[in-house]
Amino acid sequence: MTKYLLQRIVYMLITLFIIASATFFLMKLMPGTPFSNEAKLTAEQRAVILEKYGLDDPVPVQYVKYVGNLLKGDLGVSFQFDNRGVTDLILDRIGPSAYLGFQAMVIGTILGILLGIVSALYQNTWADYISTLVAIFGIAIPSFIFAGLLQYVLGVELRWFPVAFWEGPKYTVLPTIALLIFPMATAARFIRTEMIEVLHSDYILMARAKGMRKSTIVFKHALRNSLIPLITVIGPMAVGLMTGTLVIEKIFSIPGLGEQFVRSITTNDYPMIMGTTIFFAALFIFIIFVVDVLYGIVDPRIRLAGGKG
Amino acid sequence: MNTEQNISKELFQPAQIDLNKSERIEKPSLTYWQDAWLRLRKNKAALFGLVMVIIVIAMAFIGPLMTGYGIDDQDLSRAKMPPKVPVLENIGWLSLDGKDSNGNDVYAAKGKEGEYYYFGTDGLGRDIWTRTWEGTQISLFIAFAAAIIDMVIGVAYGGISAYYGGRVDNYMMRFIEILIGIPNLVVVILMILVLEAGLTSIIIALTITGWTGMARIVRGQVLKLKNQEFVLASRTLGAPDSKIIMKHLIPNVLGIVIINAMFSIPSAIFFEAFLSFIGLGLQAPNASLGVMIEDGYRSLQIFPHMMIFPAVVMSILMIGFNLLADGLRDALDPKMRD
Amino acid sequence: MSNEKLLEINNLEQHFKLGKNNILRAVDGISFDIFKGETFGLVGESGCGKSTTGRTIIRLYDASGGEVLYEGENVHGKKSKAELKKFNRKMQMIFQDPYASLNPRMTVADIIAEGIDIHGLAKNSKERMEKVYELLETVGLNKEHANRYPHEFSGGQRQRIGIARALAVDPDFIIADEPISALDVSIQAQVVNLLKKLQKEKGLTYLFIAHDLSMVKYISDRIGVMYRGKIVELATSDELYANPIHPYTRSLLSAIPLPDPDTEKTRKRIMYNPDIHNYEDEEPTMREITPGHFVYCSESEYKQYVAKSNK
Amino acid sequence: MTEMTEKILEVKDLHISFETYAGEVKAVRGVNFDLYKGETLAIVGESGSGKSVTSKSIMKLIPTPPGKYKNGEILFDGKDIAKLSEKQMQGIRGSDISMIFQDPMTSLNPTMKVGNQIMEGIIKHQKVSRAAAKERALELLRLVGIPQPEVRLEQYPHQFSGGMRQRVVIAIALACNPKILIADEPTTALDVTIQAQILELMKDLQKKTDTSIIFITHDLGVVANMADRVAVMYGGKIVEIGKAEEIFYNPQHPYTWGLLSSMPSLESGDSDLYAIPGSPPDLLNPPKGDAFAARNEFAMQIDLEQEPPMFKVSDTHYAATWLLHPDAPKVEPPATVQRMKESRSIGAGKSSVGVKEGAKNE
Amino acid sequence: GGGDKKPADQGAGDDTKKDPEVTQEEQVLNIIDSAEIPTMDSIQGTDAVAFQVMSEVFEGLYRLGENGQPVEGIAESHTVSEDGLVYTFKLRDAVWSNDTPVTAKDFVYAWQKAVDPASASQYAFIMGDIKNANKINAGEITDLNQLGVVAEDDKTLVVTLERPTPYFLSLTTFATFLPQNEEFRTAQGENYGLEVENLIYNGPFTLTEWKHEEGWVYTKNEKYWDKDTVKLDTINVKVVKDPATAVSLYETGQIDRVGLSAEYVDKYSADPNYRTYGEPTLFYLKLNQKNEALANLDIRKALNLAIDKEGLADVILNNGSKAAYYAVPAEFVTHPETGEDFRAKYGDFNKTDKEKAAEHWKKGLETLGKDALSIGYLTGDTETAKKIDEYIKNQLETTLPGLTVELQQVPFKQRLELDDAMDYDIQNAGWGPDYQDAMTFSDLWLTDGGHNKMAYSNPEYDKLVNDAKTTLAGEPVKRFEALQEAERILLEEDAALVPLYQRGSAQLWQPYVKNVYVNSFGPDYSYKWAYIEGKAK
Ligand SMILES: Nc1ncnc2c1ncn2[C@@H]1O[C@H](COP(=O)(O)OP(=O)(O)OP(=O)(O)O)[C@@H](O)[C@H]1O
Ligand SMILES: Nc1ncnc2c1ncn2[C@@H]1O[C@H](COP(=O)(O)OP(=O)(O)OP(=O)(O)O)[C@@H](O)[C@H]1O
Ligand SMILES: [Mg+2]
Ligand SMILES: [Mg+2]
Repeated sequence: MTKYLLQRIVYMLITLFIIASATFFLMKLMPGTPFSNEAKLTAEQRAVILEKYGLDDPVPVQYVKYVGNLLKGDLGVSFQFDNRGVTDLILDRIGPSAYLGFQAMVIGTILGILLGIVSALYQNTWADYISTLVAIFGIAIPSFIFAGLLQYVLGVELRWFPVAFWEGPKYTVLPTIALLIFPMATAARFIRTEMIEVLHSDYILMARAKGMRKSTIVFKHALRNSLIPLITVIGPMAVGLMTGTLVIEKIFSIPGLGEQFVRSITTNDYPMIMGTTIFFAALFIFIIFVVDVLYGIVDPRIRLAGGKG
Repeated sequence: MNTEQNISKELFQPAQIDLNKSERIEKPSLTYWQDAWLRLRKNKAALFGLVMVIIVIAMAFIGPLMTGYGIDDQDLSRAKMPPKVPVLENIGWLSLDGKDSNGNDVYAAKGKEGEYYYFGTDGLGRDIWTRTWEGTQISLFIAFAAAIIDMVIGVAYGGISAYYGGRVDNYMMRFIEILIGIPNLVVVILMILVLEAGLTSIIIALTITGWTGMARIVRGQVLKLKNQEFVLASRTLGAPDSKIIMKHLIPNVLGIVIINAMFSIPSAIFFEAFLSFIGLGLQAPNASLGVMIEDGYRSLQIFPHMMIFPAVVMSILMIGFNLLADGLRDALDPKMRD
Repeated sequence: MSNEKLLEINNLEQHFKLGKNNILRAVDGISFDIFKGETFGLVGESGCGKSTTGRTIIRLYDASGGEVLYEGENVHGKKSKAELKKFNRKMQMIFQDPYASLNPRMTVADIIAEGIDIHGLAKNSKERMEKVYELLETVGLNKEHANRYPHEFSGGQRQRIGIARALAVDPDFIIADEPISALDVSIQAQVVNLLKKLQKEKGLTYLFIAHDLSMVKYISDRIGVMYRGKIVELATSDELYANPIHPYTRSLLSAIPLPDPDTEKTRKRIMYNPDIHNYEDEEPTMREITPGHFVYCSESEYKQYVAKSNK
Repeated sequence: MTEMTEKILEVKDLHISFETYAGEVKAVRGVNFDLYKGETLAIVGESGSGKSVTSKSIMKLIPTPPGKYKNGEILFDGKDIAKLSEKQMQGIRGSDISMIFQDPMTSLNPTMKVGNQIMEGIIKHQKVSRAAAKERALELLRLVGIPQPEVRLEQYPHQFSGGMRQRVVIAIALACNPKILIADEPTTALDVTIQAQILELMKDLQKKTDTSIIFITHDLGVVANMADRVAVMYGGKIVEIGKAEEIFYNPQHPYTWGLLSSMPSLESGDSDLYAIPGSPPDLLNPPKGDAFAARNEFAMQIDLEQEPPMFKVSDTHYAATWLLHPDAPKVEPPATVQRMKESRSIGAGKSSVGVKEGAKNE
Repeated sequence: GGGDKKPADQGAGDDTKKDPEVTQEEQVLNIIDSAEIPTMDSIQGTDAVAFQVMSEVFEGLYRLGENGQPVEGIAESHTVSEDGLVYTFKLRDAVWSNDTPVTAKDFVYAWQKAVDPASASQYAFIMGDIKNANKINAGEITDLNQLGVVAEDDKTLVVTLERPTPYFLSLTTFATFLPQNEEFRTAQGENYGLEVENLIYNGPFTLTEWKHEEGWVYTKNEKYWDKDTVKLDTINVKVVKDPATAVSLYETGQIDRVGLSAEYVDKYSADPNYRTYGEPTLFYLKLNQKNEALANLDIRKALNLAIDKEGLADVILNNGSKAAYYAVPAEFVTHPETGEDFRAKYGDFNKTDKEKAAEHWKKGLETLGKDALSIGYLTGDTETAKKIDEYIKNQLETTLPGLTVELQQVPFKQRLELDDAMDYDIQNAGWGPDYQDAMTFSDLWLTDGGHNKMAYSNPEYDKLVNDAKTTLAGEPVKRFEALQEAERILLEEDAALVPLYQRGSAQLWQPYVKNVYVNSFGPDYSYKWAYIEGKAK
C-alpha cells in the first residue's frame, strides 16, 4: 500500500514536471515581453529589468534556474504586480474560486443526481423529458448567459440577491447558481444513463425481491453503483470550477484566480502563468488521484493497491 | 380436461414438416444500421430531435435566400431595429411587430415602413435573419468538423493505446494527462502567433484541444473489445493487426463514438465563439451562432432580439442533437437488442 | 483415430502477471499428446486453466514455458509471419460464447469468409461466395443466411456459424472451448452431432474443452482432468468413467447430476480435499497406473492406486 | 401424491406480453399450475420459453412497461397478486415469497457489505433491531455453510467465490422463512461440484423449513435431483406437467422426448444424439396451432391448425400434444426415452414415494 | 495616462459648479474601478488605476484642479528663470501621514529613483525634460546627483531643465513626479507599497483598506495641509470589470457613477443622469508606408476620404465620441494668446467624400498598376474595436472597389509587438495625452518618433516639430502655430493617417455627487473638491 502510494506520487511528480517544462517552453514562444507596454524603456533600463527577472539568460539557463527555484518551492515574483510573490497571489485568489467552485460543484452534483434519478425512475414520462431538457439546456447554454440573466432578474429586478462582489454567503448565491448549472446538467445525464442500466441489473431485482422500498432501492442500492462513471468526469470538472471561471468571476466581480490567470496570460506575466499552471496541474493530478481513491470507496471491487480487477 | 370431439380424423395425418424450414428466419433481413434506424424511428423524442436538426440545417441554407439581404449589408440608418414579420406582426404577444419595448414603432420612426427584418437588425444595420442562418451554417460546419476531428484523432489515439496496451497504453495515457494539464489558453494564444484567423485555425485549435475525452472513451471500449471472442477468432485465423482494428474494433466502437461526438458538439460551438473572441475565429463579417450570441448578449437588456434569435436557433440545434444522440445511444446499444 | 501424434504438449506453462509479486500460474507445466483423428477432452472446474491451455496451444498467448509441437514442429518460439500463417490454417478454434464470438457488425458471409480472405483461398468473389455457401450447408444452414447479421440467429445457429468460420481454412485440428456450455440442452445435441459428423468426414482432430462431463465422455476418445493448472488424470474416456483414480476425478464424477430421478435420489457425492496429498516430501508427477491411464501422484500414492486398480 | 395438502399458489391462465419496438412479444401465453405446500416444482424448458417471466410475475417483478399482465390470475393464499398494490407486494416479497436468481456474480450488490444485504430484508419484514438482525444473519450464514460468518458479514461480494455468493443469495432468500422460494436457474452459472453442494443445501433447508420451491432450470439432471413435480415449458406455455417420475419415465410430449434424449447419458454409445431440429418459435408471431409443430417430426395436420389442449395422462400428469388424442396415430418415442422407461419399469414404484414420505415424516 | 489607449468605457466629470457648502449629509462616495491597483510605488505607476489612486493619496508639487489646470499642491509657489530652464519651487508645511514633514529631499529622492535605470521605471521618459534625465536613464551618466533637481533646503526645490518646457507645471502633477520619503521606503524594503500599512500618504485621502482584486477605501486625510477643502469622508472603490455588472450596480443604487458601453447608451440616453464627456483621446488608422500601396498618396487620400466617421461616432459608438478629422484633439489646448482652440485655425482635414475617395483610389491603383488590392488591418481584440473594425472594413470595401480588407485581431501585447516590428499594413490605434500640450500628439509622427512605426517621414514636419521643441520653446505663439502647421502637413498634404474619432464617454451620475473634476490626462478624476448633497432625500 505505502509502496503503491509512493509509486503514485512519483508518477504524479513526473507528470507535473513535464507539464511545468512544457508550459515553460511554450510560454517562451508567446508573443511580446512583459515590458513591451510602452516601448519607451531605454536599453539600460531594459537590461536591468531583464536581469532582475532573470530574462537575460539563454532560455535553457532560465529553464534550469526555474526548475531549481521550483524545487525550492519558489515560484518567483509577479511582473504585473510590483513585488508580489506568485505563491501569495495564488493563495490569495484561490480562496473565493475554490469556495464558489466547491459550493457549485457539491450543490450542482447533488441536484444533478436527483434530477438524473427522477429521469431514470420515470423514464419516458414528462418528468424525464423535463429533467432531460433542463440538462440539455445546462450543457448547451454557456454559463455567462445564465449569469447575466440571474444578475438581471434576481439581482436588479427582484433585488433578492446582491448583484456582485464578494462579501459573504449571500453574495455567493448567484454565482453559485450560474456555476452549478453545468455540473448539474452533466451529473443528471450521467446518472440517468447509468441508473437506467443499474435499475435493470440483477441485484436490483434481487433487492426488489427482498421487498425493499423503492426509495431504499434507489438510494441504498442503485445510486452508489451509478456514481462510478460520474466520478471520472466530476474530477477534472471540479478542478476547472475550483480554479476559477473567468466569466463568472468577471460578471460577479469576484476576486478569484480565473480572472487573474487570464490577465497574467494577456500581460505576459511569466512567473504568474507558470505558477498558476503548476498549481492547476498539481491540483488536477491530485484530483485524479482522489478520484482513484473515491473509486475504491464507492466500488469496493477496485482496490487501490491493484489486486483484483 | 376433456378434448373436443368434433375434430376430423384427417387432421391427424402426419404433416409434411420440412425440418430444414425450421431454420428459416421470419424477420426480414436487416443490417445493423437498418435495425438501428428502426429503433430510432420508434423513439419519439429522438425522431423529434432529428426533425429539429434537419429543419435547422435546411433553414441554414434556405434562410439567407429568403430576404435578399447579404450578411454584410450594413446601413446605419436601419441599425438596431426590432423584428417585424409579415402576418405575425398582427399577433400582439409575439412582439414581432417592429415595436420597441416602449411600444414605439421603430420602423415608422426610421421611415422603413415597407421593410421587414424578421429577426430585426444589429448595431450596423445588418439583417439578423440572414446572419443567423449564415451563422448556423458556420456553426454546423464547426460542429461537424469538431465531431470528425474527435472521431479521427480520438478514435485513433484511444484505439491504438488500448489495442497495444501495456507500456504503450501507459505512456499514451500519461501524455493525455499532460495535455490536459497545460492550460488551454496558453496554447490557444500561442496559436494566434503562428496562425491567421480562419477555418484552418479553428480546426487546428479544435484538434489540439478537443479529442482527449473521446480517446479515453474509445480506449475503454477497445480494452473491453479486444479480448472479445470474435477478435480472438480473427487472430486465430491469422488476421494482421490492421485488419483487426479496421474490421473488428472500429466498427464496434462506432456507435459510442457517434454518440459522444454529438455530445461534444455544443462545447465545440462555444469554443469557436471563444476563438473568435480572441481573434482566431472566422473573419468578420462572418459570424457563427456562438459569436452572435456573445455579441448579442451585451445588448440583451436593450435589444433582446440580437441575442434571442440566434440563441433560440442554437438551443433548437442543441436540443435536437442531444435528443438524437440519446436516441442513437438506445438504438445502437447492443444490450438493447434481442 | 491413429497412434500418430498430431500434437505434443510438453511441460506447457502459462503464467499471468497480476501484480508485482503476484503471479497466477494458470497452466502449470502440463504435458499430453493428441493423436491424429481423435477427440481429446479436457475437463475440470471453472478457472482451472482449460481455456488458457487451449489458447496457449493456438498461440493466442505466448507460452511462459514448455513447448507445443505440431507434427513435430514447435508452434511457439520465434516464427516468421508466413510460418505462423501456416499454423493458423492448420489449427482453429471454436469459442464458448455464441454471442461474443461473432462480430455483430459483419454479415455471416463476411464472418465465414474472413479466413478465406486472409489466406487467399478464393480466386475471385464468386468462388469465395461458393465456398461460403458450401460451408453454410456443411453446418446445416443455408444460402439465404449468408447476408444476415449474427443478432438474427439463435445461439445454436450462431455456434454453427462459428464452426463454419473455423472450417473455412480447412484445418486439421480444432480446439473447441466449451462450444456447447452456453447453449440450450435441445440445441447442444445439434452442435455435438455436427462436430462428430465433421470429424468423420474430414478426419479432424479435436481438443474438446468442457465442464459437462457427460457430454465430454460422449464425444471424447481420451480425457484429461485438470485441477488448478495441472492435469491430474488422463485416460481413455471409458476407462476414466469406469475407473476414476484421482480423488478429484472421483469427486467430479460423483457430482454430475443425471436425468434420472431414481439414481439421483440415491446418489452420494464424494468430496475432494486437496490436503490429503502429501506432496511436501514426495514429488508428484504423471504416472501410468494401467496402460494408457495416467495419474498425477506421488510414489506412495502410485503404489496405492496400482494396488487398488488391480483389485 | 394425493395426500399433498394445501395449494399455496395457483396460477391460472397467465398471459404476459412485452411491448418491444418490433411488436408485442407474447412471452407467456396461458400458463396454469398449482404449487403445494412443501413440494418442489421444477420448471424446465429451453431458453426463452417463458420460465423466468412466469416466475417473476409471481413476485410481480415484471417491469411494466414494457411488460403487461394480459390475462389470468396468480392466487397466493387466495389473494390475486396481480391486484395487489406495490406497497402490499413489498410486504409479500422477501417474507412470504422469495427468489434466487441465476447468476450469483450479478445478483449481489457489489458495493454493499454482504451482511447488510442479508440484514436489510430481516429488518424490513421482521421489524427487529439491527443487532437482532445481525444475529439472524450470522445464523443464516452458518446455516448455508459459510465458515467464519462474523468476518464474512463485513465483506463485500467480490471477496466471495461464486459458490459462496450463491449461498449468500440463498441465505437472503431464506431470511424470513418464506412460504415459497422461487429459484431461477440457481446453479447454471456454477461448477458441477459446487452445483451439487448448492442443491444439497437447498434440499436440506427445505426439509427443515417445509418451504415450497419453484425450481427453474433447463438441466434435466438437476431436475431429476430436485423435483417432486415437473412442468415442461415451451413457447410460453406449459406443455407437460407431472410428477418427476412420470415426466422422466413416461414422457408424453415430443418436446419432452427431445429434451430427454438430447442429454447423453454416461452409458450412451457412439450413436448420434437425438437432436431437436430448428430453433425455438418467435414469440413475436407465435405460430398457429402447436408452437412445437415446426420442430416436431411427429407433427400432424392438426398441429399446424389448432393448439392442443391439455390431455390427461394420469391424475397428476397432463400433456398438451395432439398425439394423446384418441384419433392420433400411435408413435414410438425415441430410443433413449424408451430405454429410460424400460430401466424404470424393472423396479417401478418402490422407492420414490418412500423417499418423499420419509422426508415428510421428519 | 499616456501611451496607447484602449477604448474604455469610463471617464467622467461633473458640471455642477456650486460653492461647496458644509452639509450635514454623510459624505460617502461609492464608485468602481476597472482593475486592481497594480502598484502603489509612484515611480512604477503606468496605468489609469494607479494614477487615479496615487493622485488621491499622494500629492506632488502641483495637482490637477478644475478644468485640468495645475493648482498648487505641496509647492506653495514657484519661480521660473528667465531662460525658462530653472524652476524654483517653494514648499509648504505639509506632513506625511506618519507625521514626518514632506521636504524637498523627498522629491529629489523619488525623481532620482525614477530615472535610475536600476528602478526600470517605465515612465522615466516623462522626466526627459529635466537636465540629464535621459542620459542617466540610458546609463550614460551613472551619478544620480547629476539629475537637474536639487534640494536647496527642506522647503526649496530647484529643478533645472534640458530645454525650456512650457508644459512643465502640468508635468509636475504627474504620478512619476510625486515625492517619496526615503527613510520610510528603505525601512519597508521589499514590502514597500504592498499593503496599506506599508505606505505613508500626503494627499487629500489615505488608503485605509485594500482588499486585493476586490476594492479599496479612501478616508479623508486629517493631516492633509488643505483638509478643510476636502469634504468627502470616505470613498469606497470596488473593482468591477464587467460593464453590465457596473450598470446593474448603479441600478441597484450601490454605486454613484457608471460608465456606459455603447449598448447601454440607447437605454439611458434619455435618463436625466446621463452625461457625455469628450476626452482628448484620439483614435486613428496608422498607414504603414512600408507597404507599397500605402506609400502611395492617392491611396492614403482615398482611405482618408472613404469612411463615414459620423456614423461611426454617432451610431456605433454613440457615447459622446466625435468624428475626428485631425491629429490633435479638439478642446485640449488653446492658443496662448487668443485662447482659441487648437482646432480653430484649420478645423477638419479630409472631410469624408466617397466620390473623391473613389477617384483617388482609381488613380492610386493606376499608378500602382493594379486593379485590386488586399490590405491587412491589424486591430485589438476588444469588443468595441471589433464592431468598429467591421464597420470600417465594410465602409472601405464598399467605397473603394477592388479593395479587400483582411482583419487581424490580436491581443494588446501582440499588437504592440507587431507595431514595433512594423509588421502590419493598416493598424487601428489610439493615443491619449501624457501632458497638456499639443506636443504630446505632434511628436508621435517624427521620423524617429517612438510611436511612428509606420515609416512616415517628412523633413518639413520633423523640422516644425523639432523647432517647437527647441528654438521656439520660448515663443509660445510661434510654437503653437508651428504645431498647427505640422498637423496640416501631416494630414492635408500627406494624408499620413486616417483619424477616426475623438473618444467620448457616456456615464450616469447620481445627481447628488457634486464637484468631481474630470481630467484630460493623468488621473481620470479629481475628488479633492467633491461632496455629496441631496442624497438623503
Ligand atoms: N488474460 C488473463 N490475465 C490474467 N489472468 C487470466 C487471464 N486469462 C485467464 N486468467 C486466469 O487464469 C485462470 C484460468 O483461467 P481459464 O480461463 O483458463 O479457466 P477455465 O478452466 O477455462 O475456466 P472456465 O471453465 O470458467 O472457462 C483463471 O483464474 C483466470 O482468472
Ligand atoms: N423485458 C423484456 N422485454 C422484452 N421481452 C422480454 C423481456 N423479458 C423477457 N422477454 C421475452 O420473453 C420471453 C421469455 O423470456 P424468459 O426470460 O421467461 O425465458 P426463460 O425461459 O427464462 O429463458 P432462459 O432459460 O434463457 O432464462 C423471451 O422471448 C424474452 O425475449
Ligand atoms: Mg474457459
Ligand atoms: Mg430465465
